[in-house]
Amino acid sequence: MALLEISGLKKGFGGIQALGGVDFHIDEGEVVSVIGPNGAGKTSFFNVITGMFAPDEGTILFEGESIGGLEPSVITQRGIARTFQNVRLFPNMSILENVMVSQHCRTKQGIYGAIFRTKAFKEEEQLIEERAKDTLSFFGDRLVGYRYDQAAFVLSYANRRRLEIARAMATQPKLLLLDEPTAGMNPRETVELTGLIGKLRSEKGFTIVIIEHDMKVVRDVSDRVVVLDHGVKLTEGHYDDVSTNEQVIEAYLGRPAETES
Amino acid sequence: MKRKRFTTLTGVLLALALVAAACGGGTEPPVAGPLGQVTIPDGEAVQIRSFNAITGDVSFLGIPNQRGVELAIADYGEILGHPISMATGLDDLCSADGGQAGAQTIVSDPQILGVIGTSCSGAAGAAMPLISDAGLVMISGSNTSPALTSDLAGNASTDYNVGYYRTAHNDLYQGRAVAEFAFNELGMRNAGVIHDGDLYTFGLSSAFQAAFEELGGEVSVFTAINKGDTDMTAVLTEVAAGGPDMLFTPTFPPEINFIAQQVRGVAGMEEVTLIGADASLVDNFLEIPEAAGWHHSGPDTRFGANENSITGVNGDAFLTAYQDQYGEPPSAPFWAHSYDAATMLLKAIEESATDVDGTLYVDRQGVRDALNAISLDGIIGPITCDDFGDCGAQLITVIRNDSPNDVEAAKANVVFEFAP
Amino acid sequence: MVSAAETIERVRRSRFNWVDMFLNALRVGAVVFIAVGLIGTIIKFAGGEGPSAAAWRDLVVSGLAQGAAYGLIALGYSMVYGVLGFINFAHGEVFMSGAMTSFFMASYFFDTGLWISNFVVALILVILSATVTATIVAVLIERIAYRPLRNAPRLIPLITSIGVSFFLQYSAAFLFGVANKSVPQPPAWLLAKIDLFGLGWLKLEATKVLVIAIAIVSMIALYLFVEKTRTGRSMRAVAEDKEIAALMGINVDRTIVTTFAVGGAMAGIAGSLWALLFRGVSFDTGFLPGIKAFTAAVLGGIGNLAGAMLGGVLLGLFEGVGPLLILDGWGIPGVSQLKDVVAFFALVLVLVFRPTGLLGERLSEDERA
Amino acid sequence: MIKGELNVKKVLRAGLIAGVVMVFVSAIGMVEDFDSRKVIDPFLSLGFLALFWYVPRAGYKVGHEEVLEGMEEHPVSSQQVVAGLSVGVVGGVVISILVVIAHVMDLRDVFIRLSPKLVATLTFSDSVAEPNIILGIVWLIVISAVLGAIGGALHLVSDRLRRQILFAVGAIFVVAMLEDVISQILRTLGLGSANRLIYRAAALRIVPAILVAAAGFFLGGRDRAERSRIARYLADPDPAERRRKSLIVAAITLAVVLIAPWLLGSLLSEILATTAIFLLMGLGLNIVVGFAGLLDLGYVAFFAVGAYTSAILTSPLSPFFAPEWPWWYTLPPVILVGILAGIFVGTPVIRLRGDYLAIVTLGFGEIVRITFLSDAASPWFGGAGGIRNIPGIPLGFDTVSGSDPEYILYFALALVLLAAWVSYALLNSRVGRAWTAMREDESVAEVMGIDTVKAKLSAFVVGAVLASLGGALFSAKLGSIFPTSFELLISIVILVVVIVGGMGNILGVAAGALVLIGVLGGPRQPGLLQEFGEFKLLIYGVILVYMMLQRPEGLIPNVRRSRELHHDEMNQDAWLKAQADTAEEPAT
Repeated sequence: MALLEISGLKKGFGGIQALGGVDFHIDEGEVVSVIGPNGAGKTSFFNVITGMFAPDEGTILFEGESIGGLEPSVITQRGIARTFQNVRLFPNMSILENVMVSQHCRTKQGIYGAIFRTKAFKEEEQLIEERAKDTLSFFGDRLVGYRYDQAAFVLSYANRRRLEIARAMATQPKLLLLDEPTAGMNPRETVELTGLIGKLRSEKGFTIVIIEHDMKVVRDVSDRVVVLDHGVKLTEGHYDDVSTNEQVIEAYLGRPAETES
Repeated sequence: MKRKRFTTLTGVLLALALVAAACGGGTEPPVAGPLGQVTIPDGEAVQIRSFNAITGDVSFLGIPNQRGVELAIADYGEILGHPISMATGLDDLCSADGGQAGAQTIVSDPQILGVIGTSCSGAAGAAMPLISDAGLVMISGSNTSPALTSDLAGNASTDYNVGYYRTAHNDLYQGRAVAEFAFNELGMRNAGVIHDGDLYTFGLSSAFQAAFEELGGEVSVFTAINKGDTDMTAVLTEVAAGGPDMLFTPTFPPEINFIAQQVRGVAGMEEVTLIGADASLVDNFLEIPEAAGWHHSGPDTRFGANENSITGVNGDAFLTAYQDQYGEPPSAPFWAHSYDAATMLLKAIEESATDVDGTLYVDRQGVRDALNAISLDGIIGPITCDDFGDCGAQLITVIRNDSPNDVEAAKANVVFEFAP
Repeated sequence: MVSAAETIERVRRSRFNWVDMFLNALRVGAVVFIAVGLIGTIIKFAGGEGPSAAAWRDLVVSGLAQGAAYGLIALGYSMVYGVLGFINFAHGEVFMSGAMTSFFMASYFFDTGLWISNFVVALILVILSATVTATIVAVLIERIAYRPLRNAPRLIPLITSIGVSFFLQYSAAFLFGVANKSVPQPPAWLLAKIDLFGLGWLKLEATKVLVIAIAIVSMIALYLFVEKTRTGRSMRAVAEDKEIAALMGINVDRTIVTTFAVGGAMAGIAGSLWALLFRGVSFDTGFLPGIKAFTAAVLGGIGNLAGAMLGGVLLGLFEGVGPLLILDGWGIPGVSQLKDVVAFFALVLVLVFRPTGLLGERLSEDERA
Repeated sequence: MIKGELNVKKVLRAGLIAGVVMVFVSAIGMVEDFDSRKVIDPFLSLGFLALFWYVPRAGYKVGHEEVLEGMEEHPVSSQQVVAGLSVGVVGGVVISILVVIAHVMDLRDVFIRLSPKLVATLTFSDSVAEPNIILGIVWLIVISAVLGAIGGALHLVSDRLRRQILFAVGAIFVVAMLEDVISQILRTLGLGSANRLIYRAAALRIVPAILVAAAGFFLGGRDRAERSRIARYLADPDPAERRRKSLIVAAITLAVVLIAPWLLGSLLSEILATTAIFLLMGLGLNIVVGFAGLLDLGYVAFFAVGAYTSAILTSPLSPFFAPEWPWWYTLPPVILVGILAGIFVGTPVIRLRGDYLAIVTLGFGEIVRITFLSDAASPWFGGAGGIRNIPGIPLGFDTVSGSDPEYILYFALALVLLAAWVSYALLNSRVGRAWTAMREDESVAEVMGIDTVKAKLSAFVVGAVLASLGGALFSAKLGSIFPTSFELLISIVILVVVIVGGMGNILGVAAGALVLIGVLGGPRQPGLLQEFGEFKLLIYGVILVYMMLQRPEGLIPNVRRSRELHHDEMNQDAWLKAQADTAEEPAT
């Protein structure tokens, strides 16, 4: 049974029909790329899955249960986490705090524990900090040591991307939605991140959906590729046959000038 | 440090003894009474304080009271060669916390003998426990709440403290006066009451309701407005629904101005008799055209000719002095009560002070005894104090305002007098 | 960014958690309470108790007149909020400056006899002088207190406006005295009830009719100004997005000053009408109406001009008619004292049913408080 | 100010502003009312100070120029002094015009304080009847010119010397103004007689004034670094060491706090107790506004609920239900009622946007106050008569009430410590991190698994409980509570204390409470400076506007908040600038 199964998903904003009936599924452990020209509805697709917008029609089943229309915090608790196209960290919180705060739905100590500093509270805080440090260490030595207490806005662009992924990982999701993770990175960082994405699946066992424009990354990383255009799924399949598909090229590069025929 | 003070003390006594010996049999400093005494060295001023609501929405009541004290001090002059000082006026902020904190200020300065204040009864209730314990006296010009003195039948009220006096009347009187005037003189049977949620107006309205129902009348609607309301049609409609033949509303301007302007426009209120209280016995209500025909209960405000027997100043002289000094007529009727209260306090201090070579020794218990036994003619009329501090003339008059363009004539047009 | 429209959506279809249970309980409870109150009043009315039909009519009219004044002030709130996105607490004091000027001019004309001899001219001059003063005060406030804080988070100018409100209120108290100032009485024909449209039963006090008329005229004038003129269009553009408006060649500073000026003018007119209607002005005349007008602006959907006027009129009605219509039915004594309780509960209920206010719509979203 | 050329426009503008300030201060009657209160015995009256305080400042500012980076400063020259002098002259002329107008015309039906007495005071003449106008005007212009020149001359001295002069003048003003406080302390120490040497009728005598000035001068001299020795002492790198040192500092402060009330006497304890209650509510509101970013304008509702609950349960005169419990027993119900009130007010508002939330909470504040005031509810709450005869706090041998403020101060400080601990504990916990994330970017926080509705509500409830505890202490302190003490103005003043003090920062709120409530006093509570009674809210307004224009992040800012304010809108590529100066703290 597929981890995530979406059928007939529609979502409109006033006049614009962002998603016009999308079907999509992904199995446990799979890495799927979602590609398509700008304005194809990719980010809206992520926004609707994570509950930031409610779907107009269609069903979203996650592990068999419908999550359409739930609060984003509940969907994250069910096990879906995401990053953002334009990095949206908590700028004035420290790097460690950014990763600690996203474990909110995995922990339960409330006001009582905090005020009376109960043993359970101390243990949980300890656990949160360790898990945060462990997640950050996944990115080598870039986000560790003296970096912990620095404010997030101090980081370089690539580091911010990494921190956002770390923050998403910290919610211990089953499904990870990466929204253009390599955007704005130089080739060396892109290669490194492609390796990391592979490690995310192999070491951490995440199921990953990536929105990506860099076709080299798509080829290296994804088991399957889904193409969206004008809010509709154009085609789906392995990278090789998708990249040679007529319609996909046309969607990206437009139709050649009308000949007489 | 202890030792040093001891030496200065003996030094002073030695000097005194020498002086006494030199001028042969000069009086020793008197033995302090149970509440202690205040020593005022030569050249120092006699300290009293004015403690009124000089900020916020009731400042139109507090500021004239404070200025009454200022002018009383100017008119009184000196006590046995010592100038009188009230420093800057203290603010009772018309609240319990303002009263309590102000009392702390007063009690913490040992030189202060007495206080003229507070403007609001709520502040007096919180201030008196401190002032009474410290042996001071407080005379109010505008507190009228029955809870501060007694029920006029000999037993003290909940908030009474020894050392509290007032020249303003007790609202039990005023409530009874209005009830008797309405029931017996005007033959009213069904009354509507509107107060404004202020401790004073609520107290007076309840006193009126009790007295009116005791006489056999019925208070069909007992309701209230909020300070700052302007549209009175709703409350007047609610009162009209009770089919009253009179309306009693002891509220303050500007709310009572709005009631006066809108009452006749409300269906069912065209013929109703309208009675206000001393809160509206001020020029800027009496002079508006719609105030014609209103009755006002309150202290006898025919001060014009009345002369304060201590300073020889009469009401009119006071008003001209007030206008010259402050540029506006008093915005509340209790300036006279504050003026008399101040002169009363100064007189009591002078009576209980003994002068030893320029140094004054004032015995606190002496001041209280002097006040208990005091009898003088003030601008508000004859002043004598009962056992619980009600010293005002307790003379309640009801005037009818037939001449909004001549406020003095309106104030003098007394249609009913009520003495206990 | 999640904006107001989305919050409506989420509320409608979010899982039934206990917050929604509470809100629904509040909705149902309120409807039941109002219904029972209404029925009680109707029974009372049928039984001859309670206010007569004429009394109800007067209540509605005076509620409308009061509401019209609230509406005019609320326009100022909504305009400033629309353009700058913060609540200008000092707007109540701009209204007070209009009322105070009206008092001084009216008593001057009364002393010089113009008030009696030629009332209409005097009235126009009073309203003009109040409008001019209020406009100057509003523009000065913007120039001195708000312009330097143009791009600070919205909480900072809000606190500044509280400071300006205190400053103006207590400057007026000490400059012009704390006592209440009564405005001279308008001539008799204005006080008499005039028979509207010859219907016979609809007899209203002329002052109230005048106030409502002037309010309607000002509202229409403002609507035309904002919707039809060039400056009006630039005001709406700046309200939508300051940066983009600047890119489109709109002088943002001048537009903002115009907004304050027009808002001030509206408050000035409302001030003169207030002085005419209630004939009593003092240094804190602006405090409570300022808060009520702000409530009206939010009730109608802040930032929306028609909403501000509608909110003002409705608030006037809730205050005037509400207590007697609903609370009296329950037999609660002293209902008029609970006027403000009814007004604020009405606001809460409207916002529970429609979180962006009656005519509220999505607004530019720089949220950072 | 290019050398040699006197920027006439700038001088004229500064002079006009100085003149307008002087006219305004005279027209509101501050000069007259303060004239009787002397600052330095024979000659310097507070009225004189109020009239002329702005002139030297204007004189200084006109010579001062904004030096942008990269531009070198113009050489300091006699130019500044001349500029200052001319500013003073222009100011003097403006005030003289007012004197002439007030003397010639009677404007008192509009501006009631422009009386002949004002003309006499301004022209330093004795008789009100015929004041010597000409001489007076000459004096006015000369004095303001001299003060302007002094202002300008401040440029000539070195920075350090300038700070020393300012400290000296400030010291004289503070010691003179706090006369009743200092004499109170001297009296409790038994040095009552010394008090008469220093002061005469509440004004400083000459010699003590000079001594105080010298002390101020010396204190000003010590440079800033030295004065923050405590901060450096505490900032020890090794955490265990730092913990030990902070414990020592905490012990010392606690000891000082314990003996302070007896040293300061009852009046100061009373003022400090009121300040502490406002600080407690400030800390509560700081959680709601500072941590969770909810603009609550009806916070006094919880204060009222707590006060009434405790009053009803303790007072024998409570109209409907008078169990007459001791104060201690009322604490659990007060907390419970606080929680319920927090939930009842919080739930409908949680989903509303910033400004809608402000007005709805304001509405709830008014609803609660009017319900307690209303006749309809008087069988339960006593209506306008309030609830009286509330016994104090039983302490075994004695009951503590308003008449012994020292004990009340201890209770107030205990509650403040509780609130400070709760704020600190919550901030550094899972709940606190959720609040901070929510304030940074609410929709992203929601996606990161934070149920923002629950988080906001918990902030509301914690704030409500702290306020209702404050209310319980307030009713025990006062002995009688009336609905008028829970007005809208209190909610606004508490919000101002939090914002001006430093939103989101516990120490900041404490500073705000001390400065605003302690010195100036609350809406219905007096502060240290009794003299400014009448003009308190006017000065409040001026301080508020000045603070928000000059230092919006507050007295002691929260580091995170000041970054937000001074990096204008936080844009993601600010890291270039931050990268350069992450080492030292960005200059605010």
